[in-house]
Amino acid sequence: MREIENKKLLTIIAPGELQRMVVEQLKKRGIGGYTVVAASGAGTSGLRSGMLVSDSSVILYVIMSEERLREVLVDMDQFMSRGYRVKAFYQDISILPRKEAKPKSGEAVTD
Amino acid sequence: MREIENKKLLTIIAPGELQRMVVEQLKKRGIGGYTVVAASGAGTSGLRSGMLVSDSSVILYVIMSEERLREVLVDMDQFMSRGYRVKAFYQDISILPRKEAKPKSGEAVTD
Amino acid sequence: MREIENKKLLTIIAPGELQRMVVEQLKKRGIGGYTVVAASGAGTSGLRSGMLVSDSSVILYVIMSEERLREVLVDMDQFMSRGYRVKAFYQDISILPRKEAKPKSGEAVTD
Amino acid sequence: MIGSAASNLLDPAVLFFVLGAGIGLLRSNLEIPSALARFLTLYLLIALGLKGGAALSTGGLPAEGILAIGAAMGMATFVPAYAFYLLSRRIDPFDSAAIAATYGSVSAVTFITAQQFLTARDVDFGGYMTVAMVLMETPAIIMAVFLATMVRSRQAVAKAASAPEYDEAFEPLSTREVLREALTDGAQLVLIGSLVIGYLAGTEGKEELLPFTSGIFKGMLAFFLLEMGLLVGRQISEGRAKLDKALFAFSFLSPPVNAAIALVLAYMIGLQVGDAVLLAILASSASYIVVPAVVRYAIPEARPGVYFTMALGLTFPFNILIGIPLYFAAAEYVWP
Amino acid sequence: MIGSAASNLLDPAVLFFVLGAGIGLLRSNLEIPSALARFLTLYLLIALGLKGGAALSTGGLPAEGILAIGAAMGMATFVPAYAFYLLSRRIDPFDSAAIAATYGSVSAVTFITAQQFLTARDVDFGGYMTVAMVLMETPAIIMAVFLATMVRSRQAVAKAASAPEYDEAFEPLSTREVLREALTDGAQLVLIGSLVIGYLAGTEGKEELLPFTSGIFKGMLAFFLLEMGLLVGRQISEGRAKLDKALFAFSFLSPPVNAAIALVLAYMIGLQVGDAVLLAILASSASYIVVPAVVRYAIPEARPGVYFTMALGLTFPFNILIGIPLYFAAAEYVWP
Amino acid sequence: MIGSAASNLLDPAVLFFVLGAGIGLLRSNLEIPSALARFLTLYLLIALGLKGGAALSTGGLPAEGILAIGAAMGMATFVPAYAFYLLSRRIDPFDSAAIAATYGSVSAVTFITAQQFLTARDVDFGGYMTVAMVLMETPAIIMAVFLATMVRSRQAVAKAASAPEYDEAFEPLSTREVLREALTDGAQLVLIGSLVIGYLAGTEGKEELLPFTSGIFKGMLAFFLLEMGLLVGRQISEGRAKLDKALFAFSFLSPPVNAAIALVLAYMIGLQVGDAVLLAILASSASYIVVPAVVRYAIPEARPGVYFTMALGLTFPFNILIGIPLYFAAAEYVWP
Ligand SMILES: Nc1ncnc2c1ncn2[C@@H]1O[C@H](COP(=O)(O)O)[C@@H](O)[C@H]1O
Ligand SMILES: Nc1ncnc2c1ncn2[C@@H]1O[C@H](COP(=O)(O)O)[C@@H](O)[C@H]1O
Ligand SMILES: Nc1ncnc2c1ncn2[C@@H]1O[C@H](COP(=O)(O)O)[C@@H](O)[C@H]1O
Ligand code: NA
Ligand code: NA
Ligand code: NA
Repeated sequence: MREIENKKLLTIIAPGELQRMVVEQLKKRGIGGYTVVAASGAGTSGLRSGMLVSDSSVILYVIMSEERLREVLVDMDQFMSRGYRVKAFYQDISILPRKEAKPKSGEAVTD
Repeated sequence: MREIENKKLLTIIAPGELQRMVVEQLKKRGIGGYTVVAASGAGTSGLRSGMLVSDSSVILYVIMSEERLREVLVDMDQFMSRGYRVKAFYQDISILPRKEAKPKSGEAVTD
Repeated sequence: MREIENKKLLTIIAPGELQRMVVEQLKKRGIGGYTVVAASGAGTSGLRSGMLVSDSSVILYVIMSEERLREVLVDMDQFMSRGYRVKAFYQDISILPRKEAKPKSGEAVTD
Repeated sequence: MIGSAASNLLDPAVLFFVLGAGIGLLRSNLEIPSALARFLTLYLLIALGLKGGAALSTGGLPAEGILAIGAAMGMATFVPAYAFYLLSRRIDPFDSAAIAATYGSVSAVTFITAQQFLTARDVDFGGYMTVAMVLMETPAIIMAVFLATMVRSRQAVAKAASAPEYDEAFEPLSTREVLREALTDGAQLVLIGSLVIGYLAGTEGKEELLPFTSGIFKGMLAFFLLEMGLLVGRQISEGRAKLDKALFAFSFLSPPVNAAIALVLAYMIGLQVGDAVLLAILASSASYIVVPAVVRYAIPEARPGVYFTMALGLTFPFNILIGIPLYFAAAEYVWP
Repeated sequence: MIGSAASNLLDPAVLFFVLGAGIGLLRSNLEIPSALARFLTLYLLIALGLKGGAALSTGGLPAEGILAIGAAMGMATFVPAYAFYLLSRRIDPFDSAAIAATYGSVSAVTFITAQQFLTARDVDFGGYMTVAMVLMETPAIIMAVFLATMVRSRQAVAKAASAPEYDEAFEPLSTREVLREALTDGAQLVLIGSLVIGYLAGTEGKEELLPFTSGIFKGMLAFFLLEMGLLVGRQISEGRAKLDKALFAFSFLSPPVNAAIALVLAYMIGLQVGDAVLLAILASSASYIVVPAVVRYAIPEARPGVYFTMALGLTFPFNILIGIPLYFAAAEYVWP
Repeated sequence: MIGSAASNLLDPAVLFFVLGAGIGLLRSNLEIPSALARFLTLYLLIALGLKGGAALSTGGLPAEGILAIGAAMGMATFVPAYAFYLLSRRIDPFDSAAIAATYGSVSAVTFITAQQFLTARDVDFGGYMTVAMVLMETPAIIMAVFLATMVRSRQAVAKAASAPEYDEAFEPLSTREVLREALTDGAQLVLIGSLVIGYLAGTEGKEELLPFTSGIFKGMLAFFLLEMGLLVGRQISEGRAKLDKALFAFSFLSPPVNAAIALVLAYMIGLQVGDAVLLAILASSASYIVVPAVVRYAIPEARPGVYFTMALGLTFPFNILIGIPLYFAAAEYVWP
């Protein structure tokens, strides 16, 4: 078996309407891979049932290196100080590294 | 950027029918913020497809301080000894603290 | 309250079509318990909107002991070297142990 | 009777149930999103309620209807009582209480399928049968909760003697909490509400709703039965919850027994044949939506792998495939 | 008027709204999957658009229609202006800007319910009213964004004086970004697209779609109102967002005031009674889908717990239950 | 032909596809819940199967139908063979095998849209064409798997020579496992099952289902095409998977070539014009639901970013917008 790598898992809880904004910000940092899950919940701004677009939440998971994490955290901090109601936290994870990419024609490469 | 805080992330896997019970218990401990995701799965009690209300699972995520966690764990332990089939586990997380709340009229404050 | 146990949480991000394959592999390792969440996302193979079966992702969460984890990681590594596009990573968790099973007739026992 | 059973098996909705079960048994990776099944459940409850309410508002509540409702309530009390009595001698008493509630209550989808069966054969039935159905849920749950409370206090006494420290953790729910749960169950409230709306809404309102409640109804039912078949097929092929033989027997024997009792009762109180068949279905079907949802909360000690599997995996297909035509044939044989 | 209100309350769709609110207030654990509500939202927008487009393609755009659209646009500019002026003296200016946008814009579901109300009473209205509805969204949002930008630069000046380091973090969105968001909002595009398709599609295409857009429409609306009722009931029973009294008053008073202004305007420009009632509904309703979605992005400083709660939790039920029959009664009283 | 293409573009379902694509290209944040798209997929498969089965049960399977099915199976074998032969000289052989399977198989939604196109023009076609469609899936997949196995063993030999330790990890799926996956694919089983049910169900059963399978069908198709358009638009605007030029060419050229071959074949064996057009659609369309789902499992070495994008992002819109009217015009020109 190949060696396990240490990475960071960043979790962002955001209103559904802000998903696009967050994803585009990630892209600016060169991060094209992420996983999204639809969620509901509650917080200081009340219930978020997920039933209306204007009332929905998502959880975004982004696996990345520590260096990139630092940049993205600064972005998220900026978002929060502008007033956006996102939550961002991270953890250490141990991950099976991706298969060594054999370069092929026809597909772009992301993080 | 602001300083990162250390918190606990409690994850509770519960039958959908018990979500209300868990959330009300959290409220008793002064915790009003949580995030819920619909899930399916399997375990000793068989498949849980999520297709019927009587057959559904949810994952609840609750970010909190270590002190609160202790209380909530006692509650979950109680639930389990009464027979409720919940799973509860926690992890350390590093989180961007919430924006300092400038108190405004019109909105309540939760955890 | 009962003592907290230390376990591993394995997270597998996989195309929806491969869920059955992964679950059957887990079963071969004696693991019958898992939790699944529907997801969408993006990566090197493009957007995965979740809108078509052929375009869907799932996140599988599996709680297990360190010994079992080692076996399952080997399996996942195998899958990846065959070309399957799964992501697998793990973390430490602290969990409330399951209620001591009082053996009853009528229900099978899983991990 | 054979003709009736065969033609039931050629009903598209029933065929879709068989298809779903086949797909589940083949362990196909067909994934039906849970939101869809929930949608169809709500749809069926709404349509059932609206139709029942509309029938009530035109047909009223004749003496026959009151008798039918009374008989239904009787069955909803008698079935859990005898089920618990029989089962608790053999299996875990909490499981017994949960099964008692499940079989004392009803399966709305079985009821709907039986209504379709009767309609296809031009057999009439009253809107009050839907009221009977609604009213059967609560007594069954309340009985089960009282049974569980009884078991719990017995066990607490036994435990306090042997292991006094365990006692503390043991704070069962108050009856008030359980009743709140039972009475505020979502599916139940939607059904009752739709019944009332169907009763209140003017003729015009009803007609506007027809394409939704009647036009596409059969198709939606077929779709839902496909999903339920899939669920049943998966449960069986998974075969995790290895049931006790006594429970197997109960799943297949109690339905015809309960149906027979219901038919005798119906005959004695003079119901028409359609109502009698529906009463038999109410008595013989087991709840796999509302009751398990409430019981999981109210009797956590019972194992859903047992009562849910019996109701959905065994009794439900039995009634859909065999029970409905069987009880109908029996009724047709007896009724003048 | 009382008769009209009572018969509105017996409309099944409205009754389902009441049912949902009741279930929500009872804190039932009824869980309606979010995918279902999104499905119904899209369905209603598509059906609304197709019908409006079809009506336009047959009825054309008479002078009356252009006047109606002009009046609607006027209301969409005037309402946010006066709302902001009044509110910002009392509450947070960002919240004020967000509320201004919300009330300047419209609620498509209220509009649809009002159309059903009129149709049930055989009152005619023009397809251009749907165009008017569509066009009201954007001016309200743009006004609100300009108001917020104004507030922001004022605050930035104030802050720069007191806490110069905070300034940096403060990079509001460019107007271009906000406009992109407002103009590419999904719900809005689906509605506009359906309107155009309804206009373009041949008669045959329209007829083939009828069972989908008209047949099951009332049922789907009833289903959606059940969900919205549930959401409202939960919001109220949750009672988290304790609103300022001024905001309470605004939620219940601004609708009839705006409706009254709209009716006067409609009378002056000579609209027929159906169009007048719809204009009143457009003026008095508040957006809880499109505008909050855009505002959350464009005015992040405002609190959704305030503007979303007001629009959905207070003004929406007010209009569904009281507003529609009230404005209709008023119009019937005045119109010849 | 131009008239036909224009009127195709005015079909509401096609217009909704264009709308969806536009919304996707604008990068709107419209979020269509995945459960909804899955629901619509299942609905369309069920309705397609039921209709095909019903047509079969009345029309039977004439000699013509058997010929059509034979021709379809021929195309499903020939297309993957030549596609692999051409492609594997230029691009990765696993990708080639996957593309071969994709294009050898069919797109049910393209087929349905073509049926609607024909029905709108009163052109008849046989229920056996649905059987032909169902039967085309498997040969294409089996061929592709054999091709991939061939490539794999070739590569294994090469690798074993250069890096013997890598070999171990290399345990491809057994043919049995792959066949199980291909034959138990959920979408495929639902379609086949519905076909059988449509065939078996009595006339009464069929009529009861009509509002569901036919009434709202066009609307549901339009809704689904809106979603597919959105998906296509997003894929294009995302532009992640930068395809090789050869693959671009293949996506747009193979459909008309395959359609032409199919039309010639249809003419030779004497099919009526409607069946001929459908055969052309079957030959020219590429699977983006069933085959990619199976291939992801069976040929993991191939990149979904390539074959899925080609089938859904390029060939599907080509056929919906241009292919259907083009093949129809060609057939009308040739057929007497
Ligand atoms: N303590 C918490 N734990 C987990 N999720 C939370 C917590 N507080 C808030 N959230 C999530 O963040 C969203 C927005 O929170 P808020 O901005 O406080 O309204 C909520 O809808 C929840 O999904
Ligand atoms: N080992 C496990 N890892 C992750 N989730 C589990 C595990 N075991 C059980 N679960 C989840 O907990 C639910 C209830 O489990 P059980 O009480 O064992 O039937 C299952 O439906 C799963 O969602
Ligand atoms: N950096 C990442 N962080 C989180 N999830 C990812 C990441 N990269 C890929 N994924 C997930 O893995 C799936 C497959 O990735 P890929 O094989 O790169 O196309 C994506 O659709 C995402 O759901
Ligand atoms: Na019963
Ligand atoms: Na307004
Ligand atoms: Na093809």
